Amino acid sequence: MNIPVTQATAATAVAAATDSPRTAVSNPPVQPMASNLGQAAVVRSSAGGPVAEQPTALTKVAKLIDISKCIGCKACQSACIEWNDTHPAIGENVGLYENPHDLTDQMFTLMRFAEYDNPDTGDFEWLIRKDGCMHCEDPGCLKACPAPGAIVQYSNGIVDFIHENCIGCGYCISGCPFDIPRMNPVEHKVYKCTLCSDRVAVGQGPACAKACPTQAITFGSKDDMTTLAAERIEDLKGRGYANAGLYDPQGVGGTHVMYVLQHADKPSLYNDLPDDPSISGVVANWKGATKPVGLAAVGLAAAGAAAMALFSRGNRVTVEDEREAQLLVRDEMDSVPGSTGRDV
Amino acid sequence: MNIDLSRRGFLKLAGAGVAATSLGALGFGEAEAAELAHVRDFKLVATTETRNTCPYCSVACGIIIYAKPGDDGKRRVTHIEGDADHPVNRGTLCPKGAALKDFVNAENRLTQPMIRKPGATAFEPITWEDALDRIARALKDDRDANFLQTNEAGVPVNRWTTTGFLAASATTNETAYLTYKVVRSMGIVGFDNQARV
Amino acid sequence: MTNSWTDIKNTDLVVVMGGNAAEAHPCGFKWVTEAKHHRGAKLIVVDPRFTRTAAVSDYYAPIRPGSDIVFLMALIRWMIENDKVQWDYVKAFTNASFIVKDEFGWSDGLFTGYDEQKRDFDRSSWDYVVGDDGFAVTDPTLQNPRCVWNLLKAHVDAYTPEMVERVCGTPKDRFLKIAEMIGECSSKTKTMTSMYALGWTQHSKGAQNIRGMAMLQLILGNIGVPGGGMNALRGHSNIQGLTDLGLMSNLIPGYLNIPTEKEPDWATYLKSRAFKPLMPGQTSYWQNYPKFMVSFMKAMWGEAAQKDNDWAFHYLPKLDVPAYDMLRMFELMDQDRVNIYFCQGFNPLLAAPNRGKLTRAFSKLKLMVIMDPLETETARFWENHGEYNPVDSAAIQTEVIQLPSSCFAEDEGALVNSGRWLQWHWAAAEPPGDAKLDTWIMAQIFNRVKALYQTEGGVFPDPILNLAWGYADPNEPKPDELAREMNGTALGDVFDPKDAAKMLTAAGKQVKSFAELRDDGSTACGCWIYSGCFNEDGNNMARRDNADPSGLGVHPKWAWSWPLNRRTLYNRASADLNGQPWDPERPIIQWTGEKWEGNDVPDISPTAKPGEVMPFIMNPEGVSRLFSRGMMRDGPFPTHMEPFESPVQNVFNARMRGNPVARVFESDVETFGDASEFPYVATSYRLTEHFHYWTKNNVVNAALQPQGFVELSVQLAEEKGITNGGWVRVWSKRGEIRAKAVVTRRIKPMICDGKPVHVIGIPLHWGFVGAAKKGWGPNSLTPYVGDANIETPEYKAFLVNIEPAVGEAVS
Amino acid sequence: MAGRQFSESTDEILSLRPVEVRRYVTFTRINHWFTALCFILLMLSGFALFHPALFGLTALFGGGQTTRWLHPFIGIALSVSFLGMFVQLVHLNILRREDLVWTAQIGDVIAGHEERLPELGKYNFGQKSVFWGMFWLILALLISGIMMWYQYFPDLVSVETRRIAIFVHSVSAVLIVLVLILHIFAAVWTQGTLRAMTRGTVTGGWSWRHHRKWLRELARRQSSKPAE
Repeated sequence: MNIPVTQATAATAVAAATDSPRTAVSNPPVQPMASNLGQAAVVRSSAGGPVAEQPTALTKVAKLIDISKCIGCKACQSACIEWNDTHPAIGENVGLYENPHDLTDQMFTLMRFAEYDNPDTGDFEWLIRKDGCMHCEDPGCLKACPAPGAIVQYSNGIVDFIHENCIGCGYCISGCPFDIPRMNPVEHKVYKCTLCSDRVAVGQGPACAKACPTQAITFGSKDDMTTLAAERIEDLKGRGYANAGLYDPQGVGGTHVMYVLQHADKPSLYNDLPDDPSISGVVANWKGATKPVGLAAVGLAAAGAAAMALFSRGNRVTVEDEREAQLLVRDEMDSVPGSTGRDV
Repeated sequence: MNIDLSRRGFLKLAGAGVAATSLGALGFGEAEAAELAHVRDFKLVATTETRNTCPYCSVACGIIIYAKPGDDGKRRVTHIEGDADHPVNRGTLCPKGAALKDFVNAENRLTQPMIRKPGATAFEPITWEDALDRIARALKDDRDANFLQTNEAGVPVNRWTTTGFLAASATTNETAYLTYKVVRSMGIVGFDNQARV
Repeated sequence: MTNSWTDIKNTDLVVVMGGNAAEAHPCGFKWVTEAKHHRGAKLIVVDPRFTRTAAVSDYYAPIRPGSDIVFLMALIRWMIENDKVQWDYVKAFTNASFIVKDEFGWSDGLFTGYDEQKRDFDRSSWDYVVGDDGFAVTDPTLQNPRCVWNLLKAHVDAYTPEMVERVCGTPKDRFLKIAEMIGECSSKTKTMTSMYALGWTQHSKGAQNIRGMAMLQLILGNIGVPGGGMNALRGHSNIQGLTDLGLMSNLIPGYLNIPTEKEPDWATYLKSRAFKPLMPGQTSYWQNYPKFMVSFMKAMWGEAAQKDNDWAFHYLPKLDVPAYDMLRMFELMDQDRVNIYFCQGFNPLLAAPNRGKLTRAFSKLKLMVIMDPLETETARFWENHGEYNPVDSAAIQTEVIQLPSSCFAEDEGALVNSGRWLQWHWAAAEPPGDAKLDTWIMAQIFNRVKALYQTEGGVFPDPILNLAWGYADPNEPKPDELAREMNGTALGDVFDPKDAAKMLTAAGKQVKSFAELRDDGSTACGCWIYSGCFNEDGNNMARRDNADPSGLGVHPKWAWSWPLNRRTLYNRASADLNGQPWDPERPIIQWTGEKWEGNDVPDISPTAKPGEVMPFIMNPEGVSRLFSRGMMRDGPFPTHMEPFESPVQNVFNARMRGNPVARVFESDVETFGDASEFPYVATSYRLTEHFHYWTKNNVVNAALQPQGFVELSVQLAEEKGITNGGWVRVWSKRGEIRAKAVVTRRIKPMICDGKPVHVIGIPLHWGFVGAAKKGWGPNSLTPYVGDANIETPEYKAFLVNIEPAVGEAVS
Repeated sequence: MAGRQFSESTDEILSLRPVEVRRYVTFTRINHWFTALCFILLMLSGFALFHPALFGLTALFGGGQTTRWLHPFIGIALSVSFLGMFVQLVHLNILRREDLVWTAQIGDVIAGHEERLPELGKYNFGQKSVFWGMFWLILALLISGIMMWYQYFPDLVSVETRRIAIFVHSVSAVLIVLVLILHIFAAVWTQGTLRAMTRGTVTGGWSWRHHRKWLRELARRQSSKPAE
């Protein structure tokens, strides 16, 4: 019989997770642990924020969501709320199972339910998708963010918000191809799934993946998750889902949250999961060409104007001009018949 | 005069712009504002872990309760998570189990005995002593008045039907067994539990 | 559950019917997804609604609530007709060959012996022909037309696929596809598991629903085998424990019985419990009944229970009715015949049927005592909450005492899971405020009552004064003391019955298991089936070795499972007549030539020879029962019965309402509604986001499904002008509720007996206390009638009407 | 009374030797400089959020959060202020035929050969362009700005529209800064201009050289006043 209660003591040595966790099925430590997700592991940072020169090479992680195993129980939502200490409001029923009705700054993940009459089989299907941050390899939020270091990407693929740096502009919300980040209207900071970066940093998987009763959500290295997905897809094909496949959209460089879909040919069946997401051209242009070109134009114009002001003579008013003016004024005043004189 | 002044003004302005630009380029802003990347502090550090069982359904998932002393010095639950060593749930929890912390710490937890007097519109506090004495007195009186020792045929039946007891569904075996002993010893037959529904 | 949660991974086919495993038991359902993923298992769901279980199923079929017996009998018919029978199993391990009395028969939906006045059957003809030798007569060739097998064939003959379509509303092709999938599991190497719950129990013929599937499982050879079984998914965390411990009107821990008035003395009581084997050479384990019973009496009353006073037999109450169950007590309350009522962690105001009647009944009590960690509606039944609880407080003269108790996080002890595992847990925190442990509260009440009897005397104080109470602190018995008491202790030295010189356990020690219990007063044991849980090896319930050497999900050293740490009941049946596993790839136990060995504790004497002693040792026949004799009040075979409130008449007998022997109180007769007034079928259920009414107090669960709603089909919504997300009023003959409408394609109208039947789903969770939005439970609508055998209320099929309603009422 | 076609009623020749002309009254100048102040603040805060290299400018406002909430309010202030300017100046900024000639002879403008150009009223085409450029760009910035003002209008438009709004806002901002540069440059390069907005007056020579028609009209207006 093992000891039921353990008391962590301050004297316990600080251990550190050396690499990314390979599973969410483990019990978290209560001893102090050094985090391996910090500045040293940052590979991208918004708005030219600081990145590590030689980032810690962590194994790329991924969360795999197997929709064919998902029972829509919302344990992921519950675990997410509890781990992240959020407080979603108690709303009302509007004829849907989605509660809250959308992602919020207090609800980082949401089960979305779609009723689908499959025209090929004649069967009714209830497609339930866990929505949340996809942790894009090429994150649109990070690209759109104007605050240096407010959004970072770690070498394991996690895209995380550094809230101290967030200025609350909401550009990331516009930049996200999946419509994920949500503004906290009180703090004016944007929140989204962190992939439980605080857990991953000490070798634990995300709270949702650990909680998921049917292990429809699994967590591990991206390679392992891709292999697992292939196994699941094979099983699904054997059950008549000819178009089963993996959703790891390349338009955003692949994602660190992936789906196994029964109908991978039609992602939009799953409550409008984008068929082929990419960072919006508008955002790309805004953050691409507009910034340097605009800045260059302004800089050049300013410099040019300054140079011209400095080195050209300018358009000066001459003494003759003043004289001409006096003449003109006098002439004009005098030329008017019935003038009573100068009213100056 | 005007002209020169103007020109100086313009130069100043331009210079300020360039300076600001350079400062920005040099990382002036970041050094000032950007917090270095970090994750949230791991919140389970220095808590106590206790193995327990989810009290909801009969899958009986293994859970670990994380607790630490609250302001009053009493140990309070700060987090609950599935026990990955448990052979049935393997660390997983359903939406109820995953939110157990807010069950334990619910606002509607009862914290003191209350009594509602006949016809009253509200509960009022009562001490444990008074509450238990009232209950014991009522039981004794009712039992003495209504306990049936023999039936019409004179067969000893020793049953008490005017008091009933509805037992729980999530108490431990030990509580249930003690409850059984107490209820049966008094001859109460109106005894049932949640299994009925 | 006959098997364990982890065993489900061994299955080839999961049938979820009469339940909604994914929503009600998500973490147990994991083992279904595991079986699907790693064994290629298939999942079939049969349910009135397309549930979240159906969302991950391979095949789904709709069924009209309350018509399951037709579906199940039709499956049996199809198996027999298509020879999908595990013949070796059926012939050897069931009573298929037993000859039934000539008088037994069935016509017009009724078995022989019905007495309409008594609403009861004379069950004497529902039995075997017993020979002069005292053993049952059998025909192993199954040729005799009166053998169980041929009677069963005749009984199920009416249940054709067309009948399924007509009565259940299940399209014939869907039924046939399911029959085919199930038929594959008659193979010796393929098993099916049945996972069910309240979807089968909450009917006036709930027990017969379950028997129907159990019979099918026997025919397929799936009982006792890995990945098979009848798996009742128990609702609450210790429902199993409380049932094991007999916290019911008529039970004694370990499924022993409280005597009735017809058993006025010890000898008579034991006589009807002789359990003489009905076949030669069989083990009839219940022959040990006296040992368990005497040990229980010793645990209860110690020295006061002696052989000369029949072990204090008269300390036990004697029943005049089958049971003073919850419904009967509320009925008596309503008749002003109950004065005091205790609710320990139970919220009957929302959990029992016909809330209007409950409020009326509670209002007639003198004293109600609530022990609960949380606020409940029951504790505040007298408090006016506008339309949500429209009572006149001043007119209610009931005194209510509310005692704050601890919850799981604050106490220590064992809970019994659905797979019969007793798992110990420890306290993590202290109860809030002045809340106390339940054991403390019970001890306080008892000690105070006892003290009153000591000082004042009174009526028959003996059982109270003599109750064994040898706890170190009489004010607070400790969990380990109580657990040890349940396990059992040797009061005198216990010797081996085969070798009187061999002492097994010395006086004062814990008995090793119930095999050491004696009927001479030398042992005490609070609950014989738990014997072995806390013996001299220590607290076995606290074991935490999760190893699974066989890979079959047995986990023999994790906690402790009753009986005797056995993980699969009837596991002897997993092997053939030679003791070899039906499926060599899933060997759970096997006969070595000398004894039974394997991955689990054999459910038979280890030396019982396979060809001689049959597996079902708890039956005096030694075999399982396709024909249940007179054990059930409503028939030895399941026969179709409509719910008490049904949109169609019983196809066998138009005069028959509901279950003809279900108990109906006179005052409730007039509260049953008819289809003319209430044309829609309602069924109630719990959502996966919630746990009954408890999670109403939890802000997280309240947020995940915040407000009361009902679900209905697009077609019905159109017909009634109901909009998705709009308000509706739903009413039955007993009351009404208001809720939001969820209009969905997951519920589709069915055609039954030629007419469309609409189903309305009514989830439960809402009441007038807690964090969630205020609302009503379905029990404002449900009928006050229970199952004929176990009195479980008919929550799954009743009639209502529905109409659009306007917004939030003022409260 | 002589027609007032090229001047404001408040424009006035204040003295004859030397000629000094009032070009802007105090109110207009305050209005202008308030607008200018808003513009500068907007430019600084906007630039801070426009390009990471300039994020450091947020320090001027007390950090990113403050910059983020302040910027749109200044934008509103500027819009209102500019509206005041607009009302005062719009009618003399309506394009006229001579603006075409002026545009056609832009080379002479740059070379300073103003004698080759037609006489101009109070504003030349360049000034009018600045005026209208400011107007349209402020309008674009205002509308797109409100669309992306997340704090108060999170659900005003779809994400897709907001993306376009942000794009329009940033392009407009670049353009308006270019217009500003042109404005300042012209004011500086055309010497004697700045005092119009500082003191409110210009010299007769400046007026004669750049806005002769305006000067002429003022002179005529003042000579034709009815006798006391």
